[in-house]
Amino acid sequence: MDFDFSDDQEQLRDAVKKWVSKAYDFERRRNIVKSGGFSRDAWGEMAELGLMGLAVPEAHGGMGFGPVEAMVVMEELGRGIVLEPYAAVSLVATSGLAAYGSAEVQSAWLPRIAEGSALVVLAHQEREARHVLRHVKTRATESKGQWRVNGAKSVVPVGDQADAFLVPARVSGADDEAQGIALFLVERGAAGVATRGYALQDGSRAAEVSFSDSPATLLAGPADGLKALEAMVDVAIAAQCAQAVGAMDQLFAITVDYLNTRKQFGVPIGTFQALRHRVADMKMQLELARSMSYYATLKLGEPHELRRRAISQAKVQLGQSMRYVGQQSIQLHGGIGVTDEYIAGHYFKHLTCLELSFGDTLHHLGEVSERMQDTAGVFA
Amino acid sequence: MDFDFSDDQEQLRDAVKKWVSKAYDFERRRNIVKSGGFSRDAWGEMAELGLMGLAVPEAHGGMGFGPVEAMVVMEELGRGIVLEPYAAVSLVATSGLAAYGSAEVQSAWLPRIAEGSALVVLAHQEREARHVLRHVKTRATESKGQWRVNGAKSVVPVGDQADAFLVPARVSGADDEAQGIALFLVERGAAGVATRGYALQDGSRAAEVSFSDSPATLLAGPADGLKALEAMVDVAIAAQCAQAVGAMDQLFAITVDYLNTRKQFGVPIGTFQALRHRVADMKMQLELARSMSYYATLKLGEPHELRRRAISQAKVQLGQSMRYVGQQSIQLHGGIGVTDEYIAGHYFKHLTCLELSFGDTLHHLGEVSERMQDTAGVFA
Amino acid sequence: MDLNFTAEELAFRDEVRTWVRAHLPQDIAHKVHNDLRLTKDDLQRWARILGKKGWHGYGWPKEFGGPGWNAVQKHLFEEECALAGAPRIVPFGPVMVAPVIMAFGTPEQHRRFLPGIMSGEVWWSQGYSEPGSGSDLASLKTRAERKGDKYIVNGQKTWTTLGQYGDWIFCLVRTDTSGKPQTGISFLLIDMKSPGITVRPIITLDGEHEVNEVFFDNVEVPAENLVGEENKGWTYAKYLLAHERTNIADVNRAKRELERLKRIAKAERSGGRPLIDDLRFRDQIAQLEVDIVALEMMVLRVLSAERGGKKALDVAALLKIRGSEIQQRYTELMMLAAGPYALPFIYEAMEAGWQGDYVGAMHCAPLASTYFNMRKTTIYGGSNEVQRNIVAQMTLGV
Amino acid sequence: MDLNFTAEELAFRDEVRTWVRAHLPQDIAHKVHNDLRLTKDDLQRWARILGKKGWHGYGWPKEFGGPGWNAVQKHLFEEECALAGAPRIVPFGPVMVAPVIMAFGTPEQHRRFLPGIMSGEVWWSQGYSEPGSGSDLASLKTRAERKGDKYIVNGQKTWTTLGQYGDWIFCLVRTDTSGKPQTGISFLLIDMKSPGITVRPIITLDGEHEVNEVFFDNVEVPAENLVGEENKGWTYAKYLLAHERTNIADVNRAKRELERLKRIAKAERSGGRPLIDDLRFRDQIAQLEVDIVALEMMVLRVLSAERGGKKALDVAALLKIRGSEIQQRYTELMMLAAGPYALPFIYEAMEAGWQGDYVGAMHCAPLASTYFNMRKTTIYGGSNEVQRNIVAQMTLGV
Repeated sequence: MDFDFSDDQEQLRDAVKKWVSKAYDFERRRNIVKSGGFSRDAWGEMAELGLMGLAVPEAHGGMGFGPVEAMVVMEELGRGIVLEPYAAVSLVATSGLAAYGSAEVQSAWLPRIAEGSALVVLAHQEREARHVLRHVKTRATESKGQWRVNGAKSVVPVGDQADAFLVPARVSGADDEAQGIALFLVERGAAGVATRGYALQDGSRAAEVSFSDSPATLLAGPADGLKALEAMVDVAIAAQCAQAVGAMDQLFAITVDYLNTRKQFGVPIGTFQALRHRVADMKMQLELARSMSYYATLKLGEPHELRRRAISQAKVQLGQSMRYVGQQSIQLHGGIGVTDEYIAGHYFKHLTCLELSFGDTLHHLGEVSERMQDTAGVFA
Repeated sequence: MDFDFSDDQEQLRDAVKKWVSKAYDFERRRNIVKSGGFSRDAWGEMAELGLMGLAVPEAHGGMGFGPVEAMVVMEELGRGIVLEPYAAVSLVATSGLAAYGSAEVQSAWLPRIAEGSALVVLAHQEREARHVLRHVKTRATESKGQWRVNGAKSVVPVGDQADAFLVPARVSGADDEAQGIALFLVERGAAGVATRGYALQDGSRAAEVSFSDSPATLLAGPADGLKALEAMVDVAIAAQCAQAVGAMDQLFAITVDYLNTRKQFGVPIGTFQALRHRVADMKMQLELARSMSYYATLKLGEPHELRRRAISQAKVQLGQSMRYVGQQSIQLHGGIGVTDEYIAGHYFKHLTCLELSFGDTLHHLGEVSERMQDTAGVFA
Repeated sequence: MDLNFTAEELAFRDEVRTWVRAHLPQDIAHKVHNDLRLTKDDLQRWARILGKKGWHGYGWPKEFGGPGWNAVQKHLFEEECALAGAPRIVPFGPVMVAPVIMAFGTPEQHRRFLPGIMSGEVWWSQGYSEPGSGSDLASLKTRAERKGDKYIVNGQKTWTTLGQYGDWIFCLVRTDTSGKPQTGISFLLIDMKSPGITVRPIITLDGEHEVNEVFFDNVEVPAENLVGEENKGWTYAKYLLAHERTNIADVNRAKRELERLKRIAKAERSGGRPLIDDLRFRDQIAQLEVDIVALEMMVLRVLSAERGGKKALDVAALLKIRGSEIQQRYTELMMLAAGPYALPFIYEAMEAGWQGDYVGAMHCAPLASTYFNMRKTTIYGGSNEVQRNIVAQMTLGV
Repeated sequence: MDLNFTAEELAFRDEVRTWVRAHLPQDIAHKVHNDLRLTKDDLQRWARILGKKGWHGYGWPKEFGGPGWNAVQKHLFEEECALAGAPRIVPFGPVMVAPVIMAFGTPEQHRRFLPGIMSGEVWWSQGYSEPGSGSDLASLKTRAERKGDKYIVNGQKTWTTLGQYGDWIFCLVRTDTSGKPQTGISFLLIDMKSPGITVRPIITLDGEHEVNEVFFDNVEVPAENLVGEENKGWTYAKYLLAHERTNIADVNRAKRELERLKRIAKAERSGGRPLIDDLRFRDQIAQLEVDIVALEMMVLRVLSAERGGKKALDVAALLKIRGSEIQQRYTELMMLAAGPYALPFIYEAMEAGWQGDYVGAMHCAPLASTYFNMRKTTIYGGSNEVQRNIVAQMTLGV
């Protein structure tokens, strides 16, 4: 049992932190938001830092690092509320490709991801599913050795600019059956693919994506499709947890600083006990969140059922922490907290987006409830 | 719409308040607890005040007052955390007898209740029911025009000293079927009735009561039995709400007084802002509770479904308020709050008992959830 | 004690209901029911319709041209407007400055200002807060120096809601710095077209332009625009605060929005089934429903006491706290109901009649923005922390 | 980073587990697992068994006869004890006074006091709190006047847990009133059989005798029983507070009690069906489970840092707050699980082997009493309000 970061991990953290603080300040971020929410330039800079290949196997030009390194990077990107979909491409889609892609598929995509020249993202959200992953209406059929996909996916990260999508689609069964879901790769340029891009609440980029008889490459068959999807979602949630910890850490620091600076009734408002206790409660939520972010990351390698339960436990804590720290940061700032020109609100909006993604708090509490064992605890 | 009390109601309140503060002080209460939790003397004094016949129809020697007068009395009894089962006998059982008793049954019991010489109580709690009223395992069978009851009921107020019980028992159907429940009157002295008395957590008196082929008088048949039970339970909950408001009101006053008196670090602890905000939150819970207690009382006359929903809404608020005000009063007192010799803890225990009786907060939230309408509000 | 309204009250309600439903423009109601963006024109159209009926100043006594309603009637009017989907009456004129002018203004000021407020023609703004003063309002610094028959005003106000539309602004200004902060404040009515006034937008975190900074650079204000006595403005401001008691809880809007929440939860699906049938989410709505009923009961208690002319219950601070918490909660639950479909931010999708493709559904478009916007409710109008201070003060007596 | 224990740690755990399960008397474990009343004999029997093995002072370094375990090993020992159903080690001797004696006592004091603590023979009590001093511990008034080679002690201590069994008591006493409150305090070891000491029970709201008042009336204490220097007692008290870092969260007991909660929720029935299958109640357990895992992760982070000799994470106050809240929550949920069957108060039913008829079931009997009793956890050991002050102070830096 050891919660120290290695020297290499600390160096990685420093490199990302330095880039964020030097190259990704509030002003640049604001400009990226204005120009659509995704910057190829910033993406290129992150690639130059070597981040894109972090989780790509060495055989494909990456570094083959594990979840802890991913967590370190995500914390720092979260600290800077970086808009670019690093987790979506370099952790989530990469994990899916590496686990389920054929040698051919891997060679075609992983090196390009590692060098930052390809954007591949998971496209799974469906309109009537909400947070239920097995609810897949999108259908795939095979004819003459060619799979084709029909359906629509929502809120796909950089969906109007991605090169390819990983698409869960149903080959058999009713819409909400666990069986019968397969995983496909569909290129954006393929026939019948249409996208409609927009900004998200935190300023990042997403799109609606629809498929009409679009040719697709099978990655995981109906026996594995749901598991593949769940595994990718768990990678995404663990990454989100770390991202949220970074964002909360920074927002909390901003808030503490404000409390020590802002004066009312002739004294810094940080001297008022009611606000001080709020600070203590925020610190509590932050440290509980950090603890559960570690937990999520360190449990990613567990067997399916244990991993799913641990990830849901983590998302419950993170969801509660994000909401509390976010809301209270705004409250403690007072008026300036609700303005667009001040930075705190942007952290708050980002944290809200994270809470709503990949299953909200109540959803994951339900997952924990359903997976309850007689024993409990980290090692249960 | 009018929330004023009439002069008569104010006089009634004053009379009860005077008796409680003069005749039912902490010392006497402690002695009643020591001697088993029920005082015939105190009961007699309350009867002398005319309280026992409050809800008994005038034809049977009572005053035929309504829910508002009952609420007024319950608030004041709650303020003094009076142990005697006033609501159980004079409101709950009386309402059942008045609504479902034959002329004969009414003449036999109501005048005696009104004069304070008979204790009749509802005996409905069953071991596997928890808060589900329709779960009735106790069975009743008729033979040669005589009903006989078999089964066991728990936590019956003054069960070892009552003269008679109102007993829901099943004449047909499965244990948790809504149909097939009838309501009976069984005298404690009847054959096959056994009781085992004990104290409750707040010092009041209760008992386990069992029936073995005990002769019983039918009050409400299987078409009405569950409704009769529900109506009595709703009377009980409304009374409890008022009782809780009285108790909270007094406990809050005690706590505020303590905060203004107790010094730490050279100043009254009531000067610390974090505690002051707690006081504000307690005041909030108290006023919300008072509002919903009025609501419960004023909705008692509504049609069945509307009444049940309103009562559940009230119990949710009261349950939450009781827990918060009770727990925080102890917390704000610090060490002395957890001692037996100080009065605050006794209010806390009483409030805890009220919360657990006739369905706890979560149960009633479920009831509200199940009875949800498209609209909402007091008049919805 | 009686929970029901009297026959007269019910008749009054029916009258109001009939009139409101007949006169509220449907395009405006559509926007309100769907939380779409309201324009200045929307707000002013409704104000003028009310003004024509003599109801824009619905809280006014008859002597000033108001309907002279009692507390319960005012509540019923507010409720009917809210449930019908009327926009909130912009309070700065009819609800805030008018009662101060009535109570402390001269007959000349009555004649000059009240008709324009009642008719909805003249748009008023509020100039209280300053950058340095938040909860500590009395620390305000905007100066007004008396020069002959004029005041020369210099300084800055902020958080001026809808000030971009303002014709007039009522301001607390400092006319004396010698004594305690509260004692040197005056209440001034200022024409916003005066030279030297600059209004600068503040964009809030939902991307909307709702509040403003207002700068005063040697603005000349005729001395006749002073309300009451010089240096007594703090008293008038407190009077204004005390005037609005129950509507602060906004329980009528909460009831309307709870209905909307239920509509959304029926329309949204989770795993293919209506979200409202998901026990976990449904229970959240049930809890909110209880909270709203309890709040409404608290409001009704206050109304009953006020109508009876009895000493009003001192629960205004509690109503502010609870009302704002409930506002935040229902916007939060609506956002959570839509889940991922609350994430897209499409500015135009919050306009009525937008012809684009919604992500998810039209009802999803404004949810997150409103959630973000509503964070203000526990901050403005005296933050909930200040309100808790007030409750504690009243309760503890020190 | 690695969540798993090392092979050595796992081997250590197995060794401890085997030993504990072999040596913990089953009648004691039965009481602990069912929350029945523990006697002095129960506590002392277990203390002596541990003492014989050299584990009663399980946190002690080897030089003082302890096992010399690191932070993780101590945690594993605590966990194995808790899960096996061992009573908590009464901390006043081995956990609280012993480290102070080790750090600041004389070699003579080491020889005289430590063996009796390790063996479990000598029962220690704590004399810190006084009626007037609660959160403001430094305001204590019990005086100790030096007269020749003795101190004469006069005053009163309170909340002395299990002081009715005490052989010795360590006290903070005032030896100087001239300076700041903190500077005139000394740390004194007092034989409770000394003339002039009276122990008076305080009955808590659950009807139990767990705490006491201790009166000192001209009690003579040999000067050699002073630990460290006169007037430096505050420093030693703070050392003691800082010494106990993670066990304060009591997460191991929480894990055991969560299991008990689940057992109770399986046994209790709602409408004839197991309560644990009631989604609403089950979700409450699920939330608690998440809270316990998060607390455990926080504890493990601290342990890892401590074992690594790195600067410990400064989260002791957070662990106290969260640990006590969780303790209260699981006792609350257990009580709620039993519902009406938690209402009867039958004092004898909390004795092991009671032959009476339980109301409901044996597991129902102690639930409300424990719920009431646990209100203390957010009050004692520095109330949670004081802990929040500490966290804020550390965070805000002022």
